[in-house]
Amino acid sequence: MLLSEFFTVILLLAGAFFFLAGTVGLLRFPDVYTRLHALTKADNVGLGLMVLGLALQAESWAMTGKLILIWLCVLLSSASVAHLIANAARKKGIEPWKQ
Amino acid sequence: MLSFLLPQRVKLLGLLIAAGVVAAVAALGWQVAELGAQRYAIGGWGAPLGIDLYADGLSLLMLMVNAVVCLGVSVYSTGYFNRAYFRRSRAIYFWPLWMFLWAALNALFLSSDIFNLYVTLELLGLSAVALVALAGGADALTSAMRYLLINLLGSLFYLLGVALLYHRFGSLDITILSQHIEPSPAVWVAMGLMTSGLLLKTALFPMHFWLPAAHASAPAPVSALLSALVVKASFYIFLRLWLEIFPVDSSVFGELLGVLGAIAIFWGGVQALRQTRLKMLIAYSTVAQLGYLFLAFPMASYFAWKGALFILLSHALAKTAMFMAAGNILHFGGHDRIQDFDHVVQYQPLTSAAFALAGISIMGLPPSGGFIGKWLLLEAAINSGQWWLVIIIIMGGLLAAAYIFKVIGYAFTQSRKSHQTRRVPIRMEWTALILAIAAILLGLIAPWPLAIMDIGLPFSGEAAG
Amino acid sequence: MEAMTSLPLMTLMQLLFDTLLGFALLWLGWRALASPDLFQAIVLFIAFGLLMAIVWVRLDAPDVALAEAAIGAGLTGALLLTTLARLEAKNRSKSALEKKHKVWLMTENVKLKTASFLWLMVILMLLVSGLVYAVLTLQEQTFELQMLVSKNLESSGVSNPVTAVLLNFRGYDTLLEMSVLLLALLGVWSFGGIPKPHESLPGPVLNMLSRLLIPLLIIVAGYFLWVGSDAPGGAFQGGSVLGAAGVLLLLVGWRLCIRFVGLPLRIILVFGLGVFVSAAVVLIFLGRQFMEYPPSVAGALILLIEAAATLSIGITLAALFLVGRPEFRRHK
Amino acid sequence: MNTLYLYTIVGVGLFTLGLYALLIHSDLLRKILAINIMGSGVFLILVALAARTQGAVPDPVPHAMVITGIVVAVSATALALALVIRVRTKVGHANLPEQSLE
Repeated sequence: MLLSEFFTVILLLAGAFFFLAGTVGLLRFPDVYTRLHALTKADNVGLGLMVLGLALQAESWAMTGKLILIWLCVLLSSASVAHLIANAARKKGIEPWKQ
Repeated sequence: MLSFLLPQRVKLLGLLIAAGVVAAVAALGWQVAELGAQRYAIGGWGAPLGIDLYADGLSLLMLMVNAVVCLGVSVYSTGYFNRAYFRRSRAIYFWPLWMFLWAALNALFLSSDIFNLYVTLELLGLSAVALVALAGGADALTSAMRYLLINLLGSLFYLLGVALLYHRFGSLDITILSQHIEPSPAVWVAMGLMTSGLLLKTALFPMHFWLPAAHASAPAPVSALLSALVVKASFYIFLRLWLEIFPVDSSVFGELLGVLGAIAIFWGGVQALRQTRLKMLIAYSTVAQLGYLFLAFPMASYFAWKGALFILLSHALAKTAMFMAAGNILHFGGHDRIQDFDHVVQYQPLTSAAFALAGISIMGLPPSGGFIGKWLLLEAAINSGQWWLVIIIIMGGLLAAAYIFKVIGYAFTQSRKSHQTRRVPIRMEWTALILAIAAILLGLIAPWPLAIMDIGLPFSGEAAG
Repeated sequence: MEAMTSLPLMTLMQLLFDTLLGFALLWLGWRALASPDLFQAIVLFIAFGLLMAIVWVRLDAPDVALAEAAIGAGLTGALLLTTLARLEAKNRSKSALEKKHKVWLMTENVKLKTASFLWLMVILMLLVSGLVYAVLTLQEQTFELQMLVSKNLESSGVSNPVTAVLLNFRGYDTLLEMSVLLLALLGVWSFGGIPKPHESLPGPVLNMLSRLLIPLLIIVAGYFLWVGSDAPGGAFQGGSVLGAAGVLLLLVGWRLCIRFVGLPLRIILVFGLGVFVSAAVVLIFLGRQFMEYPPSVAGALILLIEAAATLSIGITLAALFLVGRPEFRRHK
Repeated sequence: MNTLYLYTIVGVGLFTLGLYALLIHSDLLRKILAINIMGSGVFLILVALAARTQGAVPDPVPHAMVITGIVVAVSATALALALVIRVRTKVGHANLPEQSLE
């Protein structure tokens, strides 16, 4: 097995782990703010790791560029959407969870 | 022929285009009459790959009656949508929507590709719905909504059938399909699906529930068109599929259609008799008349098909005239309650004449077009010894006579009540009358359309009948 | 999938994945239709659409996947949500009726009588079994048509077979389809004035986002258009991305200058259809059939038509989102 | 069983599900959702059957048909939604008076 393949597998698995963690957080956390937190942060990292892993296998620089572009787009949109949802929730008067 | 889709909003343009289309249809008619059935490969690819247009006697007749009716409706609408009670903001949408509807009908009658037919069906359905909703009242909107859902449902059933047929035979062209077709479960299911979808749109008896409301609440020229042609469009597709693609020896199924048609004649007739509003009466009469079309299926003979088609044609003309007359009366008196139809004859002799003449054709009295159609059907029924059909045809005629005389009777009754009335533009009255006369004339020139039907005859296989 | 039997593990995994996906699809469809809250139902429906897009990829239909993701899930979802917002805005304005409307917005299962419910079930079961039977007994089709497509691909001017079918072989369908789109807009406009949704001012983040995204979306639309001739993509995908950009603009509160609302907008709207039809008609005068593109210029011609179509589709979709004709807005 | 038939059957399931929901709900938005899901079912059947060819590129014609279908569906949906809003403004509620389809 080539070294690059090995790294790809490791990175993909790590990415998948973050996705899993994000999903568990989405399901288990008590309120909308914490859920958003879990989902966006963990998934962004997960996707980043996956992109990195796939980039190692990419045939050309253009491919790598596209992959990174995808990641940047997702970062941008997930950050904005998280903000929008949180803002809407706050306007609706949903109190952050405290304990 | 499709290039008139641009939404220019000028009435004059609408009329010009209408005239242009009529000329085009006439030219095509000449071509078909001289040279036999025509086939035109769009894009030059030919049938299995590209889409073919196909014109034979059947589609030509449909196109011609389409052209006549649409020209009439166009002229009528120049008057109708001028009225003050139609907000201008609405009226300007009538023309482009109307052109789309017409284009969809033309495209539908010409297409020989089952998926292309699906797209034209959608085009037709959506424009028809938008036109119904143009009336703007609560009734109109609700029935437009229901009409839309029904349309979409019917189209999806049809599309599923198309999917199965395509994957079985790898082609979408009707002619090619008809050469390859052979009974198999997939074909039967596809046939069932397409049939139910199309019959839903054609409003055969148990599935007619949406029709009266939609047709009665639309603006008059739109109701005219819906009753005259839009329901016939899905019937046309159904006929094409039935005659050309599906195994025709399925006699049980044909019997079933015939029985449904018979019930439709009775149910529609009785309901029409019970209505107190003129437009509802006419709409139920459409349900009944559609029933006749399906009487041909159990007989499946040469004369029966011709009779059904002839009824289709004359009904298209007569029903347009009737709805226009109803629109005139509605406009004149501000209501369409049948009981208050006094003085109509005095003030609107042309409209009343139109209604009466159209009624003659609907009832099937000689020498009208309706008479010829019914006569052919009767002859076919007697030939095949199916006496129950004979009885039904005669009973249907009596029922039609009853509801039409009900209207005419009220129209002749004098009463001293004074009404608020408005003047009706003379061209609206004349178009109604001319179309009604055309329905009668259709009976006098019967041999000619019957000859056209023979061109590229799709039902020649059963010509023995 | 027999080709993969050499890799049993792979096949098994794929089978597992497909089964999961299939069941997820059914489950989401069911939830979207049965969920008591309409908002939730719509969100589930959007998720359903995205899942569909994955299924399309699994079925080797990337073109369809793009169309589904952009139009099926994205735009339909946006349309549904804005409709819901408008319906609810209506509610708020009639506070007296609010309770009543709340009920209407909830699921309202028509209480069917047991008998008719049973009938319905029987009919549906018949339908399902008939369909399944039909599908399972479906013989392998002959592949003549597919062969024909690949044989004629060269003279069609593009190398993506789906684009070739859409714009050349069966271009007439596409022409009619664009008419359907235009017709829908016309119909929507003809309904006249429509209640405004409850509009909130876009925050700085949304503003920022739109500023970043809109140029990007326009580039993406152009990219789809360009690659459509030999890779998945094309006018409809590009157009819907453009439409998405338009929707975003509308969300941010951007409105067309009155100057452009009248004739210029209409001209853009019919532009795509117009180019399509005129290209087809001009060819008649050049002695060819309606829509018969000469192979030498077919590629360029298709690109031209697609470009025009993309623009029109994008604007039409955005206009559909706005619901109601733009001119009516300024009277309010 | 072949996975492609699996998707076809899922398509059948979606179609029926949509039909059931269309008949049983009276809320118009739901009816529209149901129609869309029915449509997805049909498209799925169309494409899944097209992928039956092993190994080779699947038949592009159904793909084109489905893209056409999706665009038609979105047009119809847009029209329907606008109509729903109109019905609501005019009639006061967004469902159809009860009707039986049997």
